[in-house]
Amino acid sequence: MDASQAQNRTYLGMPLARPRVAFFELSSCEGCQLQIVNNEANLLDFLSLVTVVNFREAMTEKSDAYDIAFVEGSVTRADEIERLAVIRKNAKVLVAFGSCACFGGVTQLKNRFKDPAWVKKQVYGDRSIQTNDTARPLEDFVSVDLRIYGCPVKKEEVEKIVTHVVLGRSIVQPKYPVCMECKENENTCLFDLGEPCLGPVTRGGCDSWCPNSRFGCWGCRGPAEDANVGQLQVIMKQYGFTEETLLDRLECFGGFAKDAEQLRTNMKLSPRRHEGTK
Amino acid sequence: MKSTRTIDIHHITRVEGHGNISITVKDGRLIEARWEVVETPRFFEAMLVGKKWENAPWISGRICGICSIGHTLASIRAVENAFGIVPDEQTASLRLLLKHMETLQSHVLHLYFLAAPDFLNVGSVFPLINSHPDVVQRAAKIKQLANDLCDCVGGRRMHPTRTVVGGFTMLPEKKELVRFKERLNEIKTDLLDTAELFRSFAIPDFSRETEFVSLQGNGAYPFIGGNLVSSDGVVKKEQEYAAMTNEYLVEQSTSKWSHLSRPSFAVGALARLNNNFALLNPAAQEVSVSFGLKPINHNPYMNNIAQLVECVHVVLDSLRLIDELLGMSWKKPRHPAVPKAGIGVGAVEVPRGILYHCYEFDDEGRIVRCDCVIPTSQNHANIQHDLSALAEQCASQGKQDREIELLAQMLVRSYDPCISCSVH
Amino acid sequence: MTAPHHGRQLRKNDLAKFEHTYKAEIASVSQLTAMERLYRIQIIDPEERRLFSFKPGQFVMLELPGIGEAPFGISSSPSSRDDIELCIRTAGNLTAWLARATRGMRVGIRGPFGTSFPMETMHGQNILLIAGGLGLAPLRSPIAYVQEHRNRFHQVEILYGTRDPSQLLFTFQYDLWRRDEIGLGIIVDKPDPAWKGPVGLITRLLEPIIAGKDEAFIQNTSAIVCGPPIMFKSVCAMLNEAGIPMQKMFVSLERRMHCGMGKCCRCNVGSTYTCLSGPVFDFWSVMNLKEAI
Amino acid sequence: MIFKVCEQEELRRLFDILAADNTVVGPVQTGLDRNGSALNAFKPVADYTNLNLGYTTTKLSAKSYFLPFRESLASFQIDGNDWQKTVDYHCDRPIVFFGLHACDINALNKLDKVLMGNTYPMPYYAAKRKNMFIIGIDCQPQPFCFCRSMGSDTVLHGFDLFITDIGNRYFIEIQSATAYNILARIKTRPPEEVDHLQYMAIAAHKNKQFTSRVDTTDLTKILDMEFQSPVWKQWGDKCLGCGTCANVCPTCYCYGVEETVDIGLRSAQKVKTLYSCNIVDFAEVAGGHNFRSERHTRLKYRYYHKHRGFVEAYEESLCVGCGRCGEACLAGITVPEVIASVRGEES
Ligand SMILES: Cc1cc2nc3c(=O)[nH]c(=O)nc-3n(C[C@H](O)[C@H](O)[C@H](O)COP(=O)(O)OP(=O)(O)OC[C@H]3O[C@@H](n4cnc5c(N)ncnc54)[C@H](O)[C@@H]3O)c2cc1C
Ligand code: SF4
Ligand code: SF4
Ligand code: SF4
Repeated sequence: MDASQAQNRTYLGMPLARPRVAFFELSSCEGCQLQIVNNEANLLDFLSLVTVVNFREAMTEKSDAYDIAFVEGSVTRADEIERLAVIRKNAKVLVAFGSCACFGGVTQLKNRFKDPAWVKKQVYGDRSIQTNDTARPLEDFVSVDLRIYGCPVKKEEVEKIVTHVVLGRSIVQPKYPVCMECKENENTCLFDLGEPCLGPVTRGGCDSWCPNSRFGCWGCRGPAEDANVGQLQVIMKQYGFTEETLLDRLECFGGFAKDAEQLRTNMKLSPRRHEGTK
Repeated sequence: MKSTRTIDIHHITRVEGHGNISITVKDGRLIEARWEVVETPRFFEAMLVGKKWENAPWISGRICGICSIGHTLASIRAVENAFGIVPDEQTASLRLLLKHMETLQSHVLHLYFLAAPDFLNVGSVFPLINSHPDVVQRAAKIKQLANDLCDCVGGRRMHPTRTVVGGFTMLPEKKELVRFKERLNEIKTDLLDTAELFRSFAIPDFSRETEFVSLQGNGAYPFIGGNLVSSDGVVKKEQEYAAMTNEYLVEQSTSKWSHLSRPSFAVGALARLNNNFALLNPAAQEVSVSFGLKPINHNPYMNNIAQLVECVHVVLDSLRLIDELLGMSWKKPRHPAVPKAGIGVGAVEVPRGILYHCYEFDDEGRIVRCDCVIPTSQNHANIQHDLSALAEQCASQGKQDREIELLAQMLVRSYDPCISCSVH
Repeated sequence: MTAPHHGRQLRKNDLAKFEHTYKAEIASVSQLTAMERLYRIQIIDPEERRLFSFKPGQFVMLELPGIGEAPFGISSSPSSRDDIELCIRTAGNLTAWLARATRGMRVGIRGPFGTSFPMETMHGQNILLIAGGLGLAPLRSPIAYVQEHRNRFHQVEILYGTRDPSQLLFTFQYDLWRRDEIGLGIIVDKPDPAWKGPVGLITRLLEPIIAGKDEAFIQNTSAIVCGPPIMFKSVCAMLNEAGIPMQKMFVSLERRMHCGMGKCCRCNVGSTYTCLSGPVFDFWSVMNLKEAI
Repeated sequence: MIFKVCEQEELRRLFDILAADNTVVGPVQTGLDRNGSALNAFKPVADYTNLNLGYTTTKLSAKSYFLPFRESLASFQIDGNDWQKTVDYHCDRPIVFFGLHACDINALNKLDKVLMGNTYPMPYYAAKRKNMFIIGIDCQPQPFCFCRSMGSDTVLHGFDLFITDIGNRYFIEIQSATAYNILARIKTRPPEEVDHLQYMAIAAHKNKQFTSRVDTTDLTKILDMEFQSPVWKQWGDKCLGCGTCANVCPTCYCYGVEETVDIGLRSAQKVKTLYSCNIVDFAEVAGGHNFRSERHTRLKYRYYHKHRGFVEAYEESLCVGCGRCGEACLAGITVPEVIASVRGEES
């Protein structure tokens, strides 16, 4: 957006900087960026707080002079590592935007195979294709200043965080698990309805988005602080769910990668049990 | 002026994903026009191997942020077809309503935010906020309605939470649907205003004959499942999709490409309209005709208009669907799924064209093989051929670089490509 | 309840008091150290200003709309009715915002809340005022009281310890205190080259003061101790050793607080509300609070 | 105390009279759980037939109607350097509770002590509490109920009417003049000897139904002594730190406050959200120091607050023995078991 349109904003009489923000995407579905555009009601207010200087999905002009870079997606190719390094250099604040950027997201599901050649072959046959063996979160390559969790990110949360950044407030994300907000929303617990849920160990802040739809949480926001995954494992068993069900959820978005790895090892489960049957 | 000119567009903007255009013209003659797809592959088809069926819609919906609802529905349909589940009327109607709202949301996003800036000579929608506030407000209003209704039926607008194999996890409240009826009625005029806006745009005059592939309507304009049809007369069953898409690898793209009767074919709004014009709602047909858009139209830029026509169609059809749903008494939202070995295919018309998900299951319902064919990957070859023809035409007309650059980008944009999706 | 209730008073219009905010203005800001600033805050409405009074040891909730609200001990003299002074360390969200604040900013004040140091009951006694670090901020109020009523007290000693000389607060007042015949001992943990005073922990300053004192002195001495838990724990242990009754040692506890009025439970220690029964406790009560220290 | 008796059908008339100008909230069956048992919740009810007066318990207590999980304490209009604060107690209509069990009414009485007593009554709560009309109803003890141990199986005050089903008619206890006047609008009669006998028989029968109990003898002292007991660690290892126990509890009232600015920077909100002492940052202060960083210290604190601190302050426990927390806890941590283990009893 044209910088000349920027008026000087203040809050309680204090002048506020109007940060120049840029959006970038690595390997992703670009859904998190789209959530910005999906925010029809407050888009104009959003645009009066910041100056968008780079948003390939929505605009042609681009600039490398930005304060805040929102980077969506995981790192899966050498050129992305280079792009990310440049972004890091240009940005004062680098935001890992969404679960892919924070944890690797669904894309890191390929990591479990431990056999990159097989993975490539499954899609591209014998053709050579340039790709890294694993999909990784941003912080494996650069330092990250702020994380916005979620697959997809929640627009209310993005708004709040952006407002806080502009105001110069510190960003405090919920440390409690999803259950907290689920109860606040007066949902019937999915375990009572016979459905599995990762809410007891997943970081809140999504307003129990999935359980509100009677759909158990898959842990897209990664672990809550002090998450008791071991106890959840006991509970899942008590409620008659298989370890595979728990594993599916733990490994879906990468936030629980360590727990998933551990569980997979304990289960002696091969990720590609079907090769033989094929 | 130098005799050899190269136009390089690295990472074309206002499209979803990463693609490059490169055009080389020497002495007024086209040497090469290239459409390159440089998106990073994410390997969804490998990722799903070994996973239980319930993971498929949840994970594969993440192929695309814009049409996650379409992916989810295609994936669910593939699983249901494999397990022999036929959705009841309530589920089918709700899914179609959800699908319609995704179509509306995506088309409006494309028309206003991605395509319109070209016609209004700006780089993005942002300057329009000040110069054309009514236009931006109208776009936001329609999009918001579509997204809100997606939230209401699907749980959320992106990566939906209520859509599952066997139906829905929960149903919308009927009084909410009644409220949406009002809002749908309200935006009819906004759509007519949208038509007026696009009528004021000069749609580039360019045509190249090609083949159009879509679902075949069976009594209704098609969106979910059914036979596959091409404008060259090919008809196939849903499960024979592979014979329709014939995917192959090319060096200039990380996405696969497709062909059928000719070197390339097109899918999308224009293809659907060309193949099923008679099944459009009469009011939508009227809008179409007013733009001179009648089957079979070979101008790829007219895809924008076809999208506009479809917006009118889905809004009117949603009103019908809501009436139908309000007349039903709610049944159980979800039926249990019993996994069994077999192959299932789900074909769904998503905003950018026909999308296929295909899974092979073992008898416990674990995925043995997975294949997803994305609309944009089916379009890539057609984009390449259009681009060559367009560049050739421009070169012979002696057009300036800037003009060629704009026309080439507008051409790619008119397909509303979802490049990251096509690579998945 | 195990804790004493001195300083607690019922107020009129209790219901409306819950969220009653005095609108106030930052009248001046002075930088004391790199992290601490002294804010002079004046209630805008003259009538409200007249009605506002507090006792040494009490705290207020300071609010910046939309930014946050947090408890701060009042650091100025209870007899100055025109304004209050808060000494605030940059620690997080609200305090970082305040660090950028300038004169004229409008803030909200609720309170005063909590118990206070029972100054009147100490009349005629010796007083030890012992502070560690930021603990000097809440002590400045009882010190001011002592200054203003110097003849009502016998020996008065301020013992003050910080990590290094750059963190010393209220340096401009040291001479004024000494002039009023208040003993002042300062010790730092990590001296810089210019430092000439004693080095070590605060207990080093305390030793000579209580060592060899006769029974009469000990029995007639009260102590006010403010600082981090680890500090007041060892200081109080030493005072106890010397024979000063635990009921005559007063400490100020710091806990998370969201209401200041005994509702949110965040400041509960065991199950005593720090905001209602505290922040000032006698040390005997603290001993009885599980997990207080 | 004034007693009356009415025919069952009269209750519907009472409902209709009350529902005409008030929001009536009562137990409603919302579905079935995975075992096919009824799920109940307190919901606004417009039609008497939707009430499920014979309900066993509800998953969540009724507190969202008087202690909402999220409530704005104040809003601010921001105007340049200046701002205006507006306080709203969010109480626009009286609420009629139709069918609260004794434990839940006792819970209100306990909350009254903290939220309406001491130095600063909380107007958000008080306003709603004063605008309540409560009809209590008797219940059948469930396996998880230990209200009897907590002295909450009967309730002495804090309601307007209390009704007991004594077989095809209701025995009514009248507490308030309002209730007396409203009752005049339906058909009642004074109880007779046979009604008294029947009432007492039912009460005696109910007393025999309790299976779950907590020994509260000397509990404050025992908790004090067992502060370092290793059983806390064992329970702490199980605890998910999810806050569910506090959220379903009718008496948990702890909260946090957060201020936010709207994205247009024109207004700000000060919002109170019920919090739970089991949440990791409950006692964290600026600079990151956490007074209860370990899970078991937080779990222990919940018990100390309810069963020790509150007793010392008010001579009664802050737990009514409704058993909701134990039922809702996925890790299966229940009050009777925890207390028994602290007392060194086999559970
Ligand atoms: C009775 C009392 C008197 C105090 N006096 C002073 C003083 O004179 N000078 C001074 O600099 N500091 C004082 N503090 C500490 C001061 O309250 C915290 O530094 C302040 O809350 C930090 O707020 P923040 O928003 O900057 O930090 P954040 O960590 O961002 O705080 C977030 C919220 O947590 C709560 N919180 C965090 N830390 C504390 C804490 N230590 N105590 C209470 N609540 C906390 C507050 O409610 C705050 O709104 C006192 C604390 C108490 C309890
Ligand atoms: S549904 Fe999930 S998030 Fe909600 S309470 Fe149950 S376990 Fe927690
Ligand atoms: S409920 Fe779980 S999966 Fe759903 S949005 Fe929240 S954290 Fe993500
Ligand atoms: S602590 Fe548990 S049993 Fe006691 S009142 Fe609360 S929810 Fe009921």
